[in-house]
This record gives sequence, C-alpha cells and structure tokens, in this order.
Amino acid sequence: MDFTYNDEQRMLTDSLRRLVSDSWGVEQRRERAGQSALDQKAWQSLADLGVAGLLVPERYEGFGESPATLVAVHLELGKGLVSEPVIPSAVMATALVLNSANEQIKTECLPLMASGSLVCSVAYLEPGQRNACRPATTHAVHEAGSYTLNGRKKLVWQGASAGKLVVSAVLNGETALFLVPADAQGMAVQDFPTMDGYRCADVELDHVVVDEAALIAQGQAADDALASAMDHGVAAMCAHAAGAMDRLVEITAEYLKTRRQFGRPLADFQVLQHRLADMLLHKELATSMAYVAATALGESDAAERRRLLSLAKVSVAQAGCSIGQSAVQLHGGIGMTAELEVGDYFKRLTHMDFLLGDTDFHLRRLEELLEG
Amino acid sequence: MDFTYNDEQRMLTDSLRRLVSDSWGVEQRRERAGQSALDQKAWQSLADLGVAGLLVPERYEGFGESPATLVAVHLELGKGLVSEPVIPSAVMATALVLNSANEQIKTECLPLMASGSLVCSVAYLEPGQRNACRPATTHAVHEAGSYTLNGRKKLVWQGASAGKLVVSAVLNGETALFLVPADAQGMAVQDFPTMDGYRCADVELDHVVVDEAALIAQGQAADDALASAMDHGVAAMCAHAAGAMDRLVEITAEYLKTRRQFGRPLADFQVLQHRLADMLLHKELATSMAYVAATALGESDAAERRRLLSLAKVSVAQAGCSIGQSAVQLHGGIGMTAELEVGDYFKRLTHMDFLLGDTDFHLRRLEELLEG
Amino acid sequence: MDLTWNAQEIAFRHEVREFVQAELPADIRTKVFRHQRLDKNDYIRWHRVLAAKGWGAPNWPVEFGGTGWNPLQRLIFEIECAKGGAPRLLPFGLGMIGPVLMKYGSKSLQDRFLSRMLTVEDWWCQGYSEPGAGSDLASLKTRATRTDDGYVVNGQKTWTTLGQYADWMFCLARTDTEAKPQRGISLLLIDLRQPGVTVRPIRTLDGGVDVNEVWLDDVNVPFENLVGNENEGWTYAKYLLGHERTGIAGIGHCHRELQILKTLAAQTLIDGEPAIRNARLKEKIVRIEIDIVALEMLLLRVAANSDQGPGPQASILKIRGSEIQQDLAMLQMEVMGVDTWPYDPVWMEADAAFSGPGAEFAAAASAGYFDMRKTSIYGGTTEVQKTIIAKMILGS
Amino acid sequence: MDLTWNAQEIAFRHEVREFVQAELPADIRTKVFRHQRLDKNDYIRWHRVLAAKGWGAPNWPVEFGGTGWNPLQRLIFEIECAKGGAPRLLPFGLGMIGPVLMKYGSKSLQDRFLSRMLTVEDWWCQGYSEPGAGSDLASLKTRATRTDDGYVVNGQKTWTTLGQYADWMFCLARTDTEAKPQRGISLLLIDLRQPGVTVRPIRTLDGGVDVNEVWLDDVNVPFENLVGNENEGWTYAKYLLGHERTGIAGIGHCHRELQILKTLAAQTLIDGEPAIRNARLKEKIVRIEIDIVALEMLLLRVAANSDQGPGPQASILKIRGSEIQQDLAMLQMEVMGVDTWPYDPVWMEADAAFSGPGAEFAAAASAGYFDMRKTSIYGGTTEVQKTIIAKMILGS
Repeated sequence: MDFTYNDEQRMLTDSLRRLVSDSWGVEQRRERAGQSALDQKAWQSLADLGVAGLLVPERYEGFGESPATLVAVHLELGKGLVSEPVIPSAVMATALVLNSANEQIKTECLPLMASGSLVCSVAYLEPGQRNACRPATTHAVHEAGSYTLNGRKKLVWQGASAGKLVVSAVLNGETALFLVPADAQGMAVQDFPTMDGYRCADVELDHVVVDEAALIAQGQAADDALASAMDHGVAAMCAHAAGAMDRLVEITAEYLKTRRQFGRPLADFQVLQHRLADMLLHKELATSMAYVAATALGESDAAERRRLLSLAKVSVAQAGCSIGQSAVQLHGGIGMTAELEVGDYFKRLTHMDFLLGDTDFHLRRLEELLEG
Repeated sequence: MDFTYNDEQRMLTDSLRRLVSDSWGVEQRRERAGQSALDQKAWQSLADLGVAGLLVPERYEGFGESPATLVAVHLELGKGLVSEPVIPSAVMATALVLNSANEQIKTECLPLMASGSLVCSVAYLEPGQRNACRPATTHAVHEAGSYTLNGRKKLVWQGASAGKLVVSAVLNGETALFLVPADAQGMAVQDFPTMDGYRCADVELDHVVVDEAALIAQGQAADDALASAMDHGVAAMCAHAAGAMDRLVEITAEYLKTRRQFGRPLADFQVLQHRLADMLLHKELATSMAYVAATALGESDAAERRRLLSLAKVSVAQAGCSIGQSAVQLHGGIGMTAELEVGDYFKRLTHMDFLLGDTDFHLRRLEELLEG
Repeated sequence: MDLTWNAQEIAFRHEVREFVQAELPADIRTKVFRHQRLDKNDYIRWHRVLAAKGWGAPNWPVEFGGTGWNPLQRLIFEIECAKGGAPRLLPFGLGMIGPVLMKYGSKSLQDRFLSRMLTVEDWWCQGYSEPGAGSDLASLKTRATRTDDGYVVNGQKTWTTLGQYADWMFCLARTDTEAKPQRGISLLLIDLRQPGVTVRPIRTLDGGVDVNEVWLDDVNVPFENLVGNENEGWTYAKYLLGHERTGIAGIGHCHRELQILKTLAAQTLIDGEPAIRNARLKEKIVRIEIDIVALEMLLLRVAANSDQGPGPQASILKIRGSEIQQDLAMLQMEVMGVDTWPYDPVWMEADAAFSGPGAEFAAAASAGYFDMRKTSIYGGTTEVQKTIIAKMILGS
Repeated sequence: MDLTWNAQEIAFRHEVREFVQAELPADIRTKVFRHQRLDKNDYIRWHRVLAAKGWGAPNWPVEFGGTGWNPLQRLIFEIECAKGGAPRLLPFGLGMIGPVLMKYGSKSLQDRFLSRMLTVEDWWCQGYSEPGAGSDLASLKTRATRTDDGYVVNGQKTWTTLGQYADWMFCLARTDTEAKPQRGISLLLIDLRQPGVTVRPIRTLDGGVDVNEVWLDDVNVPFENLVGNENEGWTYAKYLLGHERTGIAGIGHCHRELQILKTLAAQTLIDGEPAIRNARLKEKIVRIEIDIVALEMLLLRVAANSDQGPGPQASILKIRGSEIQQDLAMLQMEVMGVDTWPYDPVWMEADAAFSGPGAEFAAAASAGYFDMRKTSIYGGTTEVQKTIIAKMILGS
C-alpha cells in the first residue's frame, strides 16, 4: 500500500490539471456540451496527454497503466467536469474490447482509441431497461458470413461522438457484442443533451449488417466483457465524482469567505462552517471510496470485486448528493442560477447516481452477497 | 376541529401538572422504579384525579372521556415520565375489557379499575415473539366449567403491579382472553427492572385454573379486543412520548442558557441553537402525530385507523430517538451521567420504539396498505 | 378540544373538490400534473374562474371582496385545489401587497387596486430582494429620491418571481439614506410599464426562467403610490412577510405531488417490475406520507390558533414544508431513474413538439428535483428559520 | 501509488491474527464478544501476553521497548486484535503520557516509568478534564502551589476513565495564576496512592461506572515528577492530544462490532424469521459496511501520509469513527428489539449469576447503545471537530 504519486503520475496529473484549467472553463465546457458533435481539438488534447490510452496495454500502443493511475486521472477530469467521452470510450469500451478474444479488433481499434482518432461507446441499455446490462430485444442473426442486427438501444453515453459503437444483442439466446460503425447502413443515432452536461443518444438498428469479424465476444465471454466495462466505468466514475466534489468544496469555501451578509462574511456563521465541514468529510470519504473502487479492479475474485465496486458506487453517489445539495444551499439563491457553475457540479453529481446502475441496484447486489 | 382545551380538560391537566411536579421529581420517580411493588399512594393520587377511569364509561363509574382528553392527560404524564401502570391498566386493559361481551367482568372490574383499587396488565407476548399479538404457545383447555391455562408470557408491562392479568391463550385454535388473578394457583410472576424506568414481568402459567366467567372474549372478538388494547396503547404512548420530548427540550434549552464554555453561554453557539431548533421541530411534529393517533381512535374504518396509528407510532419513535440523542449531545459529558435526568428521558424515548410494535412492524403494516 | 371534522367542514371540502373537478380547465390540469410550465394566461384563467364563483380571494375579509373564510376553510380550500390540479394562487396581490394595502394603504389605493387583484387585472410582483441582500433586507440599496411630483427610483431588484409578466411591483426603496439601516425605507407601488424598467430573466439550474432581475433606472413614482408613511416601509414589509403563516408550508403542493409520486410508482417498471413493489421505495413513500400527515396536523393546530401571535411553528412549517417538497421531487426522480438523464428545457413547454426520449414524466422529474432546491432558500432560508426558532426558545 | 497489499503486509496480518487466536485467554474473548464488563486484571493479562511476545508497545520506537512498526502495521495490528476479541490497549500509558515522556520527559522519568507501561506495572489515568471545562482546557482550575519539596495540588478532575484502578495520574494543573489562561499550566505526575486523593465513580446512562471524579486535596508532588518545564504544560498537552491520529477512529472496534452484528442478525429470529432476512436490516448492514470500508481506506491514506502534519482528516476520522460505533450499537439494539427492554446493570458483570430474561446479548445490546453516545462527546465533541475542520478550510 502506497498512496504517494510516483513521478509519472505526478507529471501526468500536473499536465492534466493545467490543461483542464486552461480549456475546461465554464464557458468552454458549456459550449461544447451544447454541441452534438465531438470537439476534436479538445478530445485530441486529452488523448495527447495519454488519457485515451491509459488502459490500453503497450503492445496496442497504449500506456497499460494501473487502476491507481486511472483514479488519479479521473480525479483531475472530475475537477473540471470534463464531458468528453473518456469514460465511455477510453474506459468502458476499452476495457470491454480488451476482454475480447478477437485479436483483429484489438489490433485495429485499440491503437486508434489510444491515439484519440477513434471514439467508441457501449450501447447496452434498451427501452424498458434501467440497470440490466444484458440485451433483451436487440437481436443478431448469423447468416452467410455476416450478422444482421435489429433493435433499439437507449441512453448511449456520448453516442453521437462515437465512430464505432459496441452493441449488445441476443444471438442464439446468448449475449453477443458487436463493433458497429456509427454510420453503418441501417443505423439511426438520435442525439440528446443531458441534464448534467453530457450528451447521450438513442440508437435504432434496422437490419444493420456487419461482418463476421465484428463479433467481439459471445456467451459468457460477452457477459464478462460487458461486466468488465461496467466495473471499469464505475471505478472511473467514482474518481470523476470525487474530483468534482473536491472542486465544489473549494468553490463553496471560497464563496463563504467572500460573500457578506448581516455585516459579516458567511464564513463567520458557525452553522455554515459546520455544513462546509460536512462537505469536506463526505468528499474525503468519497475519495477514499474511489481508491477502494480502484483496488477492486485488481481483485481476482469476482464476487469481492463487485462487492467493493458496489460499496463504492453507493457511497460516492450518496456523498455527491449530499455535497451538491449543501453547495447550493450554502450559496443561497445565486446557487440556484445558471450564472455560477455550482449547478453544473450539482447536476453532474446527482445524475451519477443513475448511471451504471443506480443505488437500488447496487444495494441489491450487496444485499444478495450479504445473505451469501 | 378544535384544539383548545375545554374547561374540564384545562382543570384536569392543570391539576395533573401540579401533582406530577410535586410527586414525580427525579428522586421520587427513580425510587419507585427501583421497587417491584406498586406505590399505592402515588397510584391513588393519579386515580383520584381521574386518570385511571378516563376511558371507563360513566355507567361503569368512570369518566368516558374522548380520545382528545386521553392525549391531553398522557402529554402531562409523559412530561414527568410517570411510570405507574397507567398505559397497561387504565388504557390497554381498560380498552380490552370494554370490548368484552362479558358483562359480569365489566361490571366487576371496570369500577375498581377506574377508582384505582384494581390494576391490570395485558400478558400477550410469548418467548420468541416480538410484535405478534396472537398467542402461540400458551394454551387454554375447557373442561368441567373451568379453563386450564398453560404457557409463558414475557415482558408484561408492570406485570408485578397488577392484581389481575389479561392473559391471551390459544383455545380450540382461536385466540381467547382470560382475566386471571395474579395470585392464582400456578401463576409465577418474575419481576424485572427495565432500561427506561418501568418494570416488566415474565409470567409462567402452570395449570392455572380459572372459572368460566373469566373468559373475556374468544375468536374474532378476542383478536379485536387485543387490537383495541394495542391501538389505545399506541395512542397513549405517542402522547406520553410527546410530553417527554416537550420536557426534554425545555431541560436542554435551560442547560444551554446556563452552561458556559469558551467564555460564553452555550446558547450563543449557532450550531447548538440550530440543533435545539431541530429538537423543537421534532417535538412539535411528534405532538401533532399524537393528535393524529387520537383522531385514529375515533375512526370507524379499521384499515384507516391502523394506518394513522402506525404513521403516528413510527413518526413519534423517530422523533424521540432524534431528540434523545440531541439532548445528550447538547449536554456533553454530563448528559451521559445518571446525575441529570436527561438520560431518563432519553431512555424512555428510545425504548418506546420497541413497545407495542417496533418501527419495522409498523412500517410493514403501512407498506402492506400502500400496495392495497 | 375536538379532533374530528364537523359536518360543515366536511361539506365544504366536498364543495371545493367538486367545484375544482367541474371548473378547472382540463388543459391546465394536465399541465400541472405533468409539471409543464404554465403560461401567464393559465394563471389568469383560473383566477377568473374562482372570482366568478366568489372565491377570488380566499384569505380576504368579505368587505374587500374576499370569502371571509376561517383558517381551517382556507386550508381545506388550498389542499383540494392543489389535489385537483389547479395552479397555485398568485401570492403577490392576494397574499402580499393586498393585505398590506388593507391595513396600511389609503382608501384611494385600496379602491384603485384591491378589486382588480381578484381577477388579476394587474399582475403584481415583489420588489424586496436585491443582489447582495438575500435574507438581509436591512442592507437594501435601491433609492427613491423625492422630486416635486413624486419619487425617482434607481436600483436593482432580483429573485422577482414571474416578474416577466408583471404590470406592477411593490417595492422597498430607501428614502432616507442618513437613517439607521432599517429606518428610512419606504414601500412604493411602481408601474412597470414605463421607460427605465428592464426585466432580465435569470436562468435557473433546470433551465427555467421563473425568476428575474429588474433594473429601475430613473423610474417615476407619484406620491399617491406611496403606501402608508414615508420611511416606515420596514413595518409594512414585516407585516407582509409575517402575514401568511400557513401557506408557506405548501401542504397542497405536497398532497398533489404525493399523488403523482404514487401514480408514477404504480406505472413505472424497473427492469420489468412495478416500482411500487420495490421495498426501498415503499418505505420511502410511507415515510413521506408520515411527514405530510404530521405537517398537516401541525398546520391545523397553527391555523386553529391563529389568534395567537406567530410562534416558532411558522418557521417549523416553512422548514418542513420545504424539506417535504424536496423529498417528493427527489423520490419522483428516483422512480424515473436513469430515464431522467436526457433533458432539454424546451421539453418542459406544454406545446413542445417533442418531449424527450424518456417516459412521459421523466424529464420533468429530474428538473423538478433541481428546481425544488429553492424551497429551502427563498422566503427565509432554513438556516434563518432555525435561528428564529432558537431565539424564540432561548429568548436571546 | 500502489493500492495493493504487499506480501510483507499480508504475512504480518496473518501473524497477528494467528497470535491473537492462540494467545488471547478464552474467558477474555468471551467477555469481549458478549459486551460484558472487563475487570482490571483482564486488561493486565492481555498486556502482559503482548509484552511477552515483544508487542507490548505497538506505537513506540524500538529504543523504548516498542515494536517500531509503521502506521500501516499498527493499523493491521489494531484491527486483527479487535476482530479476535482482544480488549483495547490501555491508552493512558502507551498512547498518552508515554509518548510525552519520550519527547519532553527527563531521562530519569523515562527510566522510571516507560518500561513499566508495557506490562502495566503502573495503571495510569488522565487528569485533564475538570467540571466546567469539558472541551475547553484553557479554563482549568486545579492549582499546584510550590513548596520547598515540590508542589501541593488542589482541585478536582473528572471523566477519568478507569480511574478507579489507577496508581498514577498525569495531571494538568495551574502553576501560575497570573499568566494568560493557556500559560501557567504544568504537567505533573501524581501518585494516587496517597492521602488526599478521593476517587468517586460517576454512574452513566447504562448504569456503568467506567468514568470517575478525582478530588485532589493537598496532594504532594515532588519536583522530580514535573514533566518538562514548569508552566509549559499546554505544549505537552497539545502534543499528547494530537499524537494519536488514527486510533481515535476505533476501526478495530467497528470491525468487531460489525461481526457481532452479523452474528446476531443471523441467530436472532424476529417473529419466527431470521433478522438477517429483514429487508430494512439488510440495507442498514450493507450501509454500515460501506461506512467501515470508507473509514478504513481513509485511515490507510492518513496513516501512509503520517509524515504530514495533522490535517482535517484526523477530525474526520474522529467524527466518522464515533458515528459508526454509535450506528453499530443502534443496529445491535434494533436486532434484539423489545427483548432489550428489561435491564439491570448487574447483568453486565461476567460472573453475574443471572443475566436477565432475554436472549444472550439482549441486555448488553441496549446498554451498548446508550454507552456509545459518549463517543461523539469525549476526545473533542463532534461539534468541536467540525469547527476545527472548518477553520482549516476557511483559514479563519
């Protein structure tokens, strides 16, 4: 156990912090979130620092970094509410593809993903689903050297930014995963803004035909690959959220020191001091749970890995909710407006509860483990 | 709807307040709680004010007062943490017997109970039971003009003070209720102190033979009578708890005004002010719920009556827990000692959660009603 | 003490319920239940329906055209209207400046304005808060300078709810800059339809624009529009803020949102199962029912004792009402879950051609959660209310 | 950054675990798991078992007979001992006055006292708090008056944990009454086995007598028992209180109580069904597991960075540790439910002939709940800790 950043981690996080502070100011960030299309320059600047290739092993031209580095990086991204598709592409899709036995896909895609020239996202949720990550109504049929996909996927994270989508489908009663170009014939991608400054897409697949080589995995291997994507996504998101909390506590403390009421700075009021202290407390515990999530990724026992990740997810979501509410309350009316960025953090921290399995889902997993 | 005490209610509560403040000081109260036997003088002083006969109709020489008066009286009793068997005898046993079709029992017992010369308690819980109020292992057998009872009852509220016990037993597969003299042959009553300054008893019935006339009710009527005892008990207990909260808030406010730390009275610290404000808030809501419980007693629809009573019980228990914890915390170390009476209130308010159905039980009832 | 409803009270409840069912326009009801934005005309239509029935001012005495109802009746009315899907009554005229004019205004001001409030001939807004003075009214900076014909007002007001529709503002302005902070403030009625008035919407977290900033730049106010005496506005302001003691709890809103929550929970499937069968959600709904029942009983107690001065109960009602409204919004969001993620403020407009990808209520559920955070801030923050309570107990 | 346990750390954990399993006397383990009262000798026996193994002072450097362990090892040791059912180490010598003597005490004081602490030859107690000065040490009133041979001490101390067994007290006393409140205080070592010392137990909520009042009435302290310099006791006191940064979280206690909770929940039937199948209880247990995992990771982070000065984390650990211990006690009480109602303090004695009418753990479960309320009060209340945190963030 060692919590000190090594030299590489220190350099990486320092560079990232500078980049984010230069290019993820509130106006820049909001403008990009208002667009359907990916801002290539912003994305490339992240990729250039290694963010896109962090989890990609060196043999696929990435950096093969540890889960610990993943936490360090996503803490920084969270501080700046970076909304580019790091989690869907560089974390989830990458972890998923890494689980594939299809060496061709790995050789073709991973280097492109690591360099930033290919963005992917995982299209796994279907209408009527909330936490389930198995496909139900999207079907794949195998004939004549190709697969034909039909179905609908919803809430695909930054789906409209992706050049390729990992699509889950039912194939012969089992889960199968396909890598589908976003512009394939029969694909209809409808993009929406989200409450928390991301984008998401509904995807309709109408007789989409892909090559046999597009099969990433099927059966247990596909379920495992999807689970790995979720596991990595949860860990990254916990760190992202902890980073966002860190910055939100800073912003709030600064406001309390500056703003005066009844002739004194707000920071003089003991009740507000204590609420700020509670925010810091929750932030420190959430950061700790982001570390726990990272340790989970290195855990070989699947039940224990899920247990730790679910513990982390529930805990971080709860801390985010509490810190977000407190930040707005401590700012008073002005915290309710879009003029400050307090609300941006609040909304990001709120919606993370629902992404990648909500609190009820993760508690259920934990409760099942408890009973044994 | 009218919340103003009428003249009689005002006179009754005024007298009661004086009596309690004179004779339920912390030393007097603790000394009596340390004894197995009922303090006849204290009990009679309550009965003389009408407390014992409040629910007894005038034709049985009581006062036939409304549920509203029940609340008013138990608010006062709660303020002084009165531990005499008002709830087990004057509320629960009385309500139960009133449900009986056995006119002989009513004529014999109710006047005695109203005057204070007979104390009763309801022995319904059995080893292994927690919230259930149906008998399971205590059995009654009917032969030759009498009933023979065998079994064990636990946690009989002020059981050792009671001259007669209402005992529930299984008779031909149904619930039956019997009025059993505490000193009947075969009865063994073992008395214990409780954490919150009451007494309770385990009762063993070893071939206890009672007359046929001792049957209070059987079958549905018995279940209804028991339910009525619980309903009335819950309402009285909610008021008692709200009264205790009222006094505990007063005690705590007084302490904050008096005690100095860091050169200022504690009352100057905003965080403590707000915690006191929270206590008041919970107290006011709990008092409101005590009123709700009283309205429930007048509700003819059984489901709605139970719903309101369960809502009240859960809410009052939660308020009691919160107020008790806050009172100790605001007192600091001294609040942890037996020197002050803070702890007496805290313990009373804590254990009321477990009596007459705990929070889990009442929430379940409410959840079942929700699903319809 | 009698804890049962008497026959008259029961009959009145039925009368209101049936009236709302019969007379509330269906399109308004739908908007309210779907949490869509109401437009100016929606409010006015409903007010006029009530006025036609003689119920235009439930909290006013009969002599001014009010119903003369007692507090319990007003509470019953509020709950039944809200449950039936009616918009809330605009508080600016009926609940705020109206009662002030009745108590402190000249006969001519009363004649000029009061009866028009019942039918919303004038849309009123509030001019209390200023940037830099949230809960702290004493530090306000807007100045009214005396001229020959009246006052010239300069300053900036903020948090002006629905100010974008307003014709008139009741405005606190400093008329004596030498006096102590709480002295030297006057209450003026300002016609907003004149040059020098600029209204700028403030976009809130959920993308809504219910509140506004209002700039007053050499705005004219004739002497006749001064309420009461010059420099005594502080007294009127306190009366205005302290006047309504039970409405602040939002009990009607709570009842309606609970209904909506239950409907959502019954209709929404979570991975194939109705949300209402979820054990955690069931407990949360039960617990919020507890909170609402307790709040309502406390309201009844306060309303019944309205002859007593305002005690800590008014602050308790404000605190709890806010919390319950927030919790209800949070639960609605939880029921809809991840489907609340996609969101565009235009989906909240009733006539939006497109209402988002989720279920009918999904987008609004999350927007409602963010919007409701305001309830513990406006009208005296929860922190301010707790300080008030503590002062009352501790006498400090 | 490396978030995995290395081989050495894993091996060490096993070593401790096996040692505790093998060497902790079974009767002590039973008492601990049943929450019965430990007597003086129970503590001493366990300390001597550890001392014999060379583990008598886990937090001391090797030169003073300690283990020289790093903070992570100490944490592992604490957790494994607690989980195995060992009593907590007496903090008064090892954690409090011991380190102060090492840093500020004369060689002769070190030689006289330190090695005896490992085997509890002297039972130490704390003489900091006074009636009327809880979290506010600066206002202490006990006076030490200089005479020819030393000091004569007069005053009253309170909250003296396990003081009924104590041979020695380290005591803050005022040696200069003219100086500012925080100046003029000295740290004295007082032999309690002399006339003028009166120890009176303070009965707490649960009927226990773990804390005491100690009266010092013309008690003699030779000059050689002054620690460091006269009038500089405040510095030593702060060092003493700030020395232990991670032990205050009670993580070992939390782990053990969680185990007990799970056992209770599995064994206890609620109306015929095992408590562990209760949906509400399951969620509560899961949530407290979350809290414990988070607390432990925060502890690891703080322990690993122990070269940095104490930050707000120390206060966070104290606050959360207290809350979790309280929640665990509450859950144990909830599991036992109404069976915790009957209670007599004598049932908590291990050799009590009669242990009450309920299940094995019932009486202790409710007593534990009340007793644990102290954790958010002693050692700096939660309120004091939050103020410390806020000051660090706000720099005020």
